[in-house]
Amino acid sequence: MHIMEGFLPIEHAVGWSVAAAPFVAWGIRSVNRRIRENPEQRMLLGVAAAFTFVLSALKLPSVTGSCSHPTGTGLGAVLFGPAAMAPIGAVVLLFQALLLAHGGLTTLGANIFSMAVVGPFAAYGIFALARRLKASLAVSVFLAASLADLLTYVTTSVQLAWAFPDPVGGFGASFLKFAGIFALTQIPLAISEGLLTVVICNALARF
Amino acid sequence: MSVPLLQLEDVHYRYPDGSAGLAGCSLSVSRGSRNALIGANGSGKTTLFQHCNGLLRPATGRVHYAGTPVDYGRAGLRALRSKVGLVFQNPDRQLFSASVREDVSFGPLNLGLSDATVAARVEAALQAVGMDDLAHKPVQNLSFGQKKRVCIAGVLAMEPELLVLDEPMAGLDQAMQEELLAVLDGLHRRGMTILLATHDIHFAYRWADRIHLMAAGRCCASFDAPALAGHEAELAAIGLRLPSVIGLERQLRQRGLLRGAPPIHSCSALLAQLQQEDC
Amino acid sequence: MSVPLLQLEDVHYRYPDGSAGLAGCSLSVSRGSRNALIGANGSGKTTLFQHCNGLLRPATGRVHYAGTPVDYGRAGLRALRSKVGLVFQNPDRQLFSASVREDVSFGPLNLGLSDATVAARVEAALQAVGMDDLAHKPVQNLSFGQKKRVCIAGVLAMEPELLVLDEPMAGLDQAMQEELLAVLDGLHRRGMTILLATHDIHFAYRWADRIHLMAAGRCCASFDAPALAGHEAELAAIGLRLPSVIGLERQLRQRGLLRGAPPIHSCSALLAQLQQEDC
Amino acid sequence: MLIEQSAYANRWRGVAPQAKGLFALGGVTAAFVAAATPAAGLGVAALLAAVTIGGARVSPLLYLRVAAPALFFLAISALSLAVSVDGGGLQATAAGTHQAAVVATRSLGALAALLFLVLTTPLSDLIALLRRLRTPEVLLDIMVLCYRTLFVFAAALQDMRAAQAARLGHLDRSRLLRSLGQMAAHLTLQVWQRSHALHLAALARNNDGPLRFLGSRHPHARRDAGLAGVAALALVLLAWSGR
Repeated sequence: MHIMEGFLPIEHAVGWSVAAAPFVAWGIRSVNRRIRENPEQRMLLGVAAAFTFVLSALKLPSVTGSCSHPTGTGLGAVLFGPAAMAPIGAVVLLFQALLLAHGGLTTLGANIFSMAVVGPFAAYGIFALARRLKASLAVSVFLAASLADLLTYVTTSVQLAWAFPDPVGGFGASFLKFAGIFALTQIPLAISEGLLTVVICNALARF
Repeated sequence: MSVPLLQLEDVHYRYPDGSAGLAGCSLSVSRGSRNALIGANGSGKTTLFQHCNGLLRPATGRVHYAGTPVDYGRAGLRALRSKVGLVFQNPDRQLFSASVREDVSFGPLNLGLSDATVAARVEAALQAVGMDDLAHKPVQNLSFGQKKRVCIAGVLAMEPELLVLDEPMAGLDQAMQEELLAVLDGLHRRGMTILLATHDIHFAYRWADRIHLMAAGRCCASFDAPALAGHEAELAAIGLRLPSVIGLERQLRQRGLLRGAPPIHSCSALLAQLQQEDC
Repeated sequence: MSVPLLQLEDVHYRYPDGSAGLAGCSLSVSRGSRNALIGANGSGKTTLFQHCNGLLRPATGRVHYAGTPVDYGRAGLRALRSKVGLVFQNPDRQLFSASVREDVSFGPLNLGLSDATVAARVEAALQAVGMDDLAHKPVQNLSFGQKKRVCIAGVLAMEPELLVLDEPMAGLDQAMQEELLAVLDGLHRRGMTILLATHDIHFAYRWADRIHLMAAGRCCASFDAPALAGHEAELAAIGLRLPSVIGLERQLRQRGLLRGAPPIHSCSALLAQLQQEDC
Repeated sequence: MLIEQSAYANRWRGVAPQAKGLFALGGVTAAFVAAATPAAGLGVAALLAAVTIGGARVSPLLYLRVAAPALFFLAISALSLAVSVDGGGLQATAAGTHQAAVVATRSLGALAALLFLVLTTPLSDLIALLRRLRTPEVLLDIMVLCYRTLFVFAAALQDMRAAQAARLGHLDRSRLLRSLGQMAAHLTLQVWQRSHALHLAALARNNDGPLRFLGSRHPHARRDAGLAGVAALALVLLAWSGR
């Protein structure tokens, strides 16, 4: 779920950009190191970004019957590592704004924070934790992908609620409003994305 | 004349991005025949093929299969796609599974057949394309020509009546082309109707019963292959020349070097004929 | 005889995964010549090409360029790669930028040339392949044949002495093939040495000065193209037959139908000759 | 992709990207400046849309189709801003409605500025602009490769979907999910194959570092940027006076 262009007040737009910047900067340093060790990584990152972009344009059959798009951050974090996903995700989100008018430039920072920082790190952390708790690969992958998707959307709801506290109920009421509205599409999507990622990983494991 | 197996009538189709696909295309394929569709890249061959099994639906115009109009409901498409098998050009974009057997089973499993039936069909299909020895191999270790044959097996396992192949010879070296040709000949002998796209007029003249010319989204001429010589103008209109074997045969007959043989379809056949009559 | 431009001597190479690449391959390409390398898929053509500009380094054996052994240090590779331009088979795996001009500028910029020089070279290269009118289009809107020409322009802009092309004709329809052939002829007239891989013995016989046969990782025969008729056995060993035009020409000469013309390289040329002598 | 089509076909395609970037920046600024007064904000949005459709000759229908998803998001979000949960019921408050109006007009204005930029400027030009703005090199490399490769992948995906549908892989939801998973896995493998092939191709063209390209020339870049700067300034001043 992308926050559209111009939706956030200027302080919030700048604030989230400042919040996302260190993660992207750290990611850039980390991938620069990888490229120095192995120059082929330069191509891999670009192709991986295209892969993520295309994957997120895939229409998923959702449990409720509607169709929606996966974020792809869970799979990306497991395949390419959460550090690489910050710059990759930043480029993908920029492209979604520039090629699809999906998201925006002033809201790029906020969207990067939820989708290219929180999502991948959550996915990676949940995956590692689940594996340590001896969950099967399929269960770990499902939890990582679907919970990362959910956390992304919770983050977005927090961002919106923080920017627009409810005049009556304040932040809490506003959060419930945003989270409630988007839950309709996001929870079935999170489940679909989890299932899809499991199918992908099962298929990959057989190659 | 009996009802054609597949018939397109004045089909128009335009892609969502605005590019033209088909513009008044009509085509008729009769049961048991070998059909070659000739046209340049971008003339609409692939779009036409996707109409043959309902992947695309005409904006206007009609598609008939075995005399009845195609039903684009779920059941109708299911029936049509199980009867019209479509083999795409690039094997890397139609093989998804890790192993050959698994990939070939994809279609029949989707038909909802029992495991035993599927297994039997998979083996039969692999045998038909001469890949039964390699069935356990991972797909990515196969050569390009072998992958093409797996693609064909994957469609054969659905036991279609009409096999549609997009540029089956492209990218194959001579040995692979001959192997593939043998596979197609075998299928044709067993009654399969075949429609394939090619750039290669020589190949079409040698192989097909019927030739269809395509340009700018429509089928601009259809005729029996032996009558190719009479269609020089239509060929020229799409930038092709008559295969030189036709002219050579004519020249040699004029000079009395070839006797009552039937029309000859390739330069190598012509050479063989000359050598034989020489003895 | 002058020193060959490129020479491989008894090159062996094995891929890290254990599959064989080259097994004692020797090849010599002389300056200004047109060379066709013929071999089945998997015979090692691509591996050989990657040795031509130092992408792969022989395990044993030597590669010489213009008489001196290749230096695999950084500076040596830079020099070699600016002189030997390599065009891969699949355009989608070698074009980096969606903008045609940007992509063509990639190589010359890597050579460290000034922006003005690069700009001039880009225009010249686009003109040489006939793509200057289409350079404003994004790569994704170009046809397959046009993309191939962009790939060639990207290499030409580095102004190499030797142009190496892997299966340049694969996947092109007849019109595109003729366009590409015209491009190659233009380059050859301007003194470029060309080495290309092909499956197609007819094309090689028609186009090349020199033919190299390849099988199982080695170059098993090299000869001047007009001498092809004398190498029937070597061709047969790699599963190919002589182009039928050779046999036809021989038959017709025996019968006194062709007079003192030089060797004829294609059936259509043979037909033209017959028709001409007929008048 | 509709935006792509328009970016390559509009009347202002040849205008220097820095000029268009400057004007879009002015548009966004004006949208934020004017937002306190919804009428002024709407004026900014309308003006930007008019410039895009009238000046750059972008088809109005295409404009609407591109804007539709964002407008849908805006409608839902603005609605949720306008109403408050009070006790057990929903009610619209004056403060909420005002906030919704402010946010909606600001978003419309900023969206119109973004659409102006992307509908008139090919992505290659925008990447070249980011290069001039000293974006980190590795991000630029990712962008260039991503832009090129995403079309390759999109075409592959389209072909694979057709091939699966032809073998009845999309008949029902569970088959569809399985087919999509296999397809995505197949595409995943290609990530490594393709990046290896691109690496070899780059080496063959003597590359041993960041990917460098010659930017396209814009003969009137300075004049364009000057005009765009004046227009942007005028737009911001207009928004300022109207709020």
